[in-house]
Amino acid sequence: MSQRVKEAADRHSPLGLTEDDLRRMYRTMVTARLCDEAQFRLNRQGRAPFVVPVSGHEGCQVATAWPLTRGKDIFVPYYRDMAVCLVAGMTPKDVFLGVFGKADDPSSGGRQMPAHWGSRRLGIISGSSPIATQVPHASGIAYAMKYRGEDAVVASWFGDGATSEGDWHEALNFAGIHKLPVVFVCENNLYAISVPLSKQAGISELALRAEGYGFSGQTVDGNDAFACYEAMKAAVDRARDGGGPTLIECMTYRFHPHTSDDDDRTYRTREEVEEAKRKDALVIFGGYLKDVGLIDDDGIESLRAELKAEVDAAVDEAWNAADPDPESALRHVFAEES
Amino acid sequence: MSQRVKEAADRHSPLGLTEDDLRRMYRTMVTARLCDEAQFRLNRQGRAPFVVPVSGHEGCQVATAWPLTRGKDIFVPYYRDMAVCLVAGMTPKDVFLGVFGKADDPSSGGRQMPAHWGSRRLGIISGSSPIATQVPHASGIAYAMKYRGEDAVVASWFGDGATSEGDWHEALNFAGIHKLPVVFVCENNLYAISVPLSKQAGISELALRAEGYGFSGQTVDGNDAFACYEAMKAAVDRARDGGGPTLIECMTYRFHPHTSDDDDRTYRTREEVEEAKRKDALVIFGGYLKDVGLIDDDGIESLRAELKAEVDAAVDEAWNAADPDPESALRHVFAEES
Amino acid sequence: MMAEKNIVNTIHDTLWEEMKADDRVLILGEDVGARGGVFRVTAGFMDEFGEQRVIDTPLAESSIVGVAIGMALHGLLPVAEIQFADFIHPAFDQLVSEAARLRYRSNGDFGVPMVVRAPWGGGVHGALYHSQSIEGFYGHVPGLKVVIPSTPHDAKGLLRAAIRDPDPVLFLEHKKTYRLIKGEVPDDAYEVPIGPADVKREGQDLTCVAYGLMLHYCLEAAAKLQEEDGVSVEVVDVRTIAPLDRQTILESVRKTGKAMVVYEDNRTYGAGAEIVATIAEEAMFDLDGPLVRVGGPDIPAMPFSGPLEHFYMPDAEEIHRAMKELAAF
Amino acid sequence: MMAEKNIVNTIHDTLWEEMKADDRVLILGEDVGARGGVFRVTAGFMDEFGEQRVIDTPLAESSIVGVAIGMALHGLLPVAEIQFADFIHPAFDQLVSEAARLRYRSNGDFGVPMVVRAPWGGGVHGALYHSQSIEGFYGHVPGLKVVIPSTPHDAKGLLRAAIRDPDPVLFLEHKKTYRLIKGEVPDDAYEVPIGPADVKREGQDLTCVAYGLMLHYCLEAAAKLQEEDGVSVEVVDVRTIAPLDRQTILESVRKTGKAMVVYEDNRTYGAGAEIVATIAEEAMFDLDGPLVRVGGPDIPAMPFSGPLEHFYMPDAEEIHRAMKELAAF
Ligand SMILES: Cc1ncc(C[n+]2csc(CCOP(=O)(O)OP(=O)(O)O)c2C)c(N)n1
Ligand SMILES: Cc1ncc(C[n+]2csc(CCOP(=O)(O)OP(=O)(O)O)c2C)c(N)n1
Ligand SMILES: [Mg+2]
Ligand SMILES: [Mg+2]
Repeated sequence: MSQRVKEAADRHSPLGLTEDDLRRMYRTMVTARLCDEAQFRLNRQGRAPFVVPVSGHEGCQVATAWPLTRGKDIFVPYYRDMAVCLVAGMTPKDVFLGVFGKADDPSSGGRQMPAHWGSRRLGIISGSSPIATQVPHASGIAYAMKYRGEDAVVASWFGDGATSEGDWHEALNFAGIHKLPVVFVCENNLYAISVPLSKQAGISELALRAEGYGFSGQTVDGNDAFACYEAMKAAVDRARDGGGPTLIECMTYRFHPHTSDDDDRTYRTREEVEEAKRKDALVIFGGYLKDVGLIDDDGIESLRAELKAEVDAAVDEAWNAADPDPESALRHVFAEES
Repeated sequence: MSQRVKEAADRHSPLGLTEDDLRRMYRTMVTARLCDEAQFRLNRQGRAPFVVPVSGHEGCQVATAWPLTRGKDIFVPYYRDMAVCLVAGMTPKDVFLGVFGKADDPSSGGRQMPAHWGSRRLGIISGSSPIATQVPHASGIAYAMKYRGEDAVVASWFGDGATSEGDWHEALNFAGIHKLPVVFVCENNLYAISVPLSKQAGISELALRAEGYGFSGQTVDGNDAFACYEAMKAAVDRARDGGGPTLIECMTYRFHPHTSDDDDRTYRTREEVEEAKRKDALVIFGGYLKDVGLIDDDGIESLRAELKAEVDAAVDEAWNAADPDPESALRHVFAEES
Repeated sequence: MMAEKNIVNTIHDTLWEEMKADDRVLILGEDVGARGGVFRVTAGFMDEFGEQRVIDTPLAESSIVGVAIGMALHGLLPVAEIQFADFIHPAFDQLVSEAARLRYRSNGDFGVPMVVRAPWGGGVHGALYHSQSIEGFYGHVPGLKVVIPSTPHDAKGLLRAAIRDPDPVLFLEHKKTYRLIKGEVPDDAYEVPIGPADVKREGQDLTCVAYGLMLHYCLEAAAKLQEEDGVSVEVVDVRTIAPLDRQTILESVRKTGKAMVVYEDNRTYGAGAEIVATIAEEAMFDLDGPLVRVGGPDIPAMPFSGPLEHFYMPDAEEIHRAMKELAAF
Repeated sequence: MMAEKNIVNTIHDTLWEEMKADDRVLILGEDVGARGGVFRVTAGFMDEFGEQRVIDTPLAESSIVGVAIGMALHGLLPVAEIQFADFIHPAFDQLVSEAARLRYRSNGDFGVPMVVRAPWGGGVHGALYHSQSIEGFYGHVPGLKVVIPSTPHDAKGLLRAAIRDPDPVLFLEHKKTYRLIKGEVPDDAYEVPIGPADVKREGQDLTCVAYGLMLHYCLEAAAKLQEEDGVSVEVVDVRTIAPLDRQTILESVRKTGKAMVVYEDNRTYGAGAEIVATIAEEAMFDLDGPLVRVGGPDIPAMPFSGPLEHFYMPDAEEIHRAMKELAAF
């Protein structure tokens, strides 16, 4: 009986996830959440002029980034994807070097707004602010991988709003024609800033559009990390095996305003937000770890404390790092003679 | 028995098409075909530097334009749509004033290339060369119709290649969200100049994409004018009744090169072209008129002769019309004080 | 009757009045509805005028403009908002190939009475994609009118003129002036005509041509120069980038004999180049000093970090230095 | 070894050699495959190099550029073709916000070694949408290089340099020069560096700055003026619109003391404005004559009908007249 329960409870082994995977996935989710709390604290203190929250998306981000192979596969995230970038290898210090716009910010050396991720070393393509422009890049990278006969895969993340841009359509169409090794991941949090899904599209499940490009789409519960992982793992394996692209839609929710500049009370009721927080993927995933005996409440507490200390240390180091030299603004317009 | 045959044969009455409709539809198709033959003759003679053929598309163009109400509904065609514009009220003379770039060309006064249709009086929106840019205009016009409480419908025509442009996606998405009175008609002739459908999309039936926008799509045989009419009529009625947009895909074929500048032998076998010509919608529709006893071979011959005389007269009148005054190139950059 | 207002409130109130006065006027853009616009320009509009007239569009700029063109072709007077000028680029084709060419290509048969509003400009910590100047691109598009009000008074008058204009108008609002610049706004229904530049400060010794935020820096620098050195600078507000009012600029230059042009956009091939070129062609022999341009550096855009952004932006000191130098020539 | 070739054949052959030499080079665009391009620039390429390297793309310019950027980010050297420069507008955002900014925004971490070829220019009966000049828009985009070869020799050298350039290059080919202009093309593997302008005709009395088709009209007019009036005109081929080679232009102007700029694009806010402004700022006191611009009228684009198109295009006579007048000043 308890045996059956245990089996029923075990969702990770069938997916090929080890206990070590689970621990590291959870660590990453909690780290992202703590970075988010820290950056909003800094924003209120006037130390961070602009921050982009991730809270609510950590589960689907970690789960969809996890199946990629670092050093081989390519990540094409958008500004919401702090947790994707932590999986890809960014550290809390990297995050805060960006928040403070410091010279050593690995993404842009303080040139871009925070959360505009990028690192050639980590295989994270530099992103911009314009929505959906990165999606054609993912298709082009996937074409290059296929052309060069690499056994690699590229994944691109974007929000529900991004699916309305012409670039999104053109990118998926190109990928479908050439059956490219790319996975498109939509983090559907039901809003594009204030615009609700009902005013963004005439349908409620955006994954439906994949069929119009000749590949399959799937909508999954973004608060269920295992469902996200399972869909993504299958898509990545299929892409690697020459099976072509997949569109995965993770139904998720943004707990905070769009950015520190936004006031979401103008377009979302507090009840709706509270309701969503009760389905927090982080809590659900932690709960699972407890169910399978990998951690207990004390463990969660001490882990939080440990990671918070790390994040606080990262904030201090980043804060004390050097600003860019003003004259350096003139550099890197074009390649420099080396 | 002969009764049953007759019923089986009668495809128009059930669709609400009168014998007068059939005669006028056939006249329009033949007129378009004759204008095409004339403009290519003129091109070979060096009298028309650039012409855009319609041959092969007349059936689906006339049939999809027919359900619209002139003076109320709006036509948003593309360059291939000579027959759509004849249904909307353009005359052969109008066509050749455009071919020769004359001052009285109703579309542009000789400013645009031939086949860049437009006429406020006839409810034909002025079109440009850039592909698919007219589709969002159709959605905007449809929004205005709904906003103003008009009992009107707008239809936009475009080719298979147009469906790849971001504008096409954005236009259909907008129309689907607001359930607008618009019908999108794709004249799928399997090629965008030389690019075959297989390199244009990862699917073979573009109508499939309609579902991704929250409305229905339908693929019909573009050589079967009744199938085209039936689908279009239903879509126009639905749009008028507040049922929202429809995407209709007419499978058709372009008999001639893309334009007089093109050489299609580089990308289409003669066999393929000949095969397509055997399914000529014009012949099929004429055949139906014969079956139902509306015309016989002599009638077809004399009709052709009559219409050819009209077209030849139109060519001469247009040829002898005045060129634009050079200085007039400076006019109409902005509205002129009236 | 007058009221002291900042520019955001002025645009809000003017749009509100236009919506009240004419139901052909409607607004479309991202977050213009419940959110009232990210700069609150349309705050309260959706409640007052309804979702049909205050349209939260999908995130797709090309269709925001393309759909607005369709509306304008069918009897409406759309006022489209592009959330940040930096994000108007996907609509470049609809603006250049369609909006600007429809009247011309139809030989006057069709017109596109549409306004496209876009908050632009830097100095607001907006980094590469929330700081851009775009007037250099769109000023070069015959068939399109491009206006840049720099005071609340002009913002109201030009917006009313733009909404009444039978042709497409790109209406650029400098983000940093939104709340920074306040001024008297008459209550009555006046228009500031699209076209004429405006002498914002009269002077004898030197002409300084500018627009947007830089206009205010130039006025600041001019006042300082008057005070400290008794040099009288005439400051001309271009106000309409296209079609460009050459006459007002040239008259001022012929009077003062010295000219400088200030703009925050990348210097090379920017709008200031045309103004300098015009002066050089038409008034070179009236000049008794070099032609001076102060512009942003030729780097892709304004970086985020404070020191880098500060390095990019021309400011009153830099302008004052250039003025002083030119005056002393 | 030399061969006399026209520009289309030169570009065809150069691309062919580059494809042979380096399999990171691939081509993508509309109708570049079986059709060999509407101007036959890639005729025979698909048979030789295969569909994987000669990609017939969907009809979607933004993704042609966007996908090419992705390829360039992952080790390839894409050469994208935009069928007509008039149709590059949908890709404006990918070119301006992405290609041109990727290196800058990543602080040098990423680069986009991509070439975008586009046939441009008028006088070919192409009407409003097959005649446009676009260098005025893209020259104003830091991070993007814009080159315009006007001779077969430069076409080969600049194309080789563009393909080897670590940054995005917009390569503009004037349609009317394609078959009209022939010249000697060395067989050896030379590059014409991106950047330097080129004095195409030496002269003492007057400097004429131009590029594209207008360069040839200027050379024609200069020869006529030499012959008929013994006036020696120096003709400078800008060749690289951005980054602009101010030095070569200024040296010539300082030498001759008179300058005119000729371009077929709409005059106002066009590339010629920057060149005139540069001369005015840097060399005004070396001038002994007015600065003259000859450009296209400020109408949306070139109409189709012969008389209207002729009205639009500057030609050798008009340029000759302007030269003669300036020389006589
Ligand atoms: C082309 C473009 N238009 C507008 C904006 C302004 N903007 C920034 S984020 C955003 C909403 C994006 O929503 P979504 O794609 O759903 O992602 P989310 O923020 O919800 O994760 C908008 C409109 C932009 N950055 N780029
Ligand atoms: C934006 C744009 N890109 C490229 C072109 C060049 N072009 C003209 S027609 C055409 C093919 C259009 O094919 P399709 O939409 O299938 O229509 P068809 O000609 O087959 O009827 C192309 C690529 C254009 N006119 N506009
Ligand atoms: Mg969202
Ligand atoms: Mg086609």
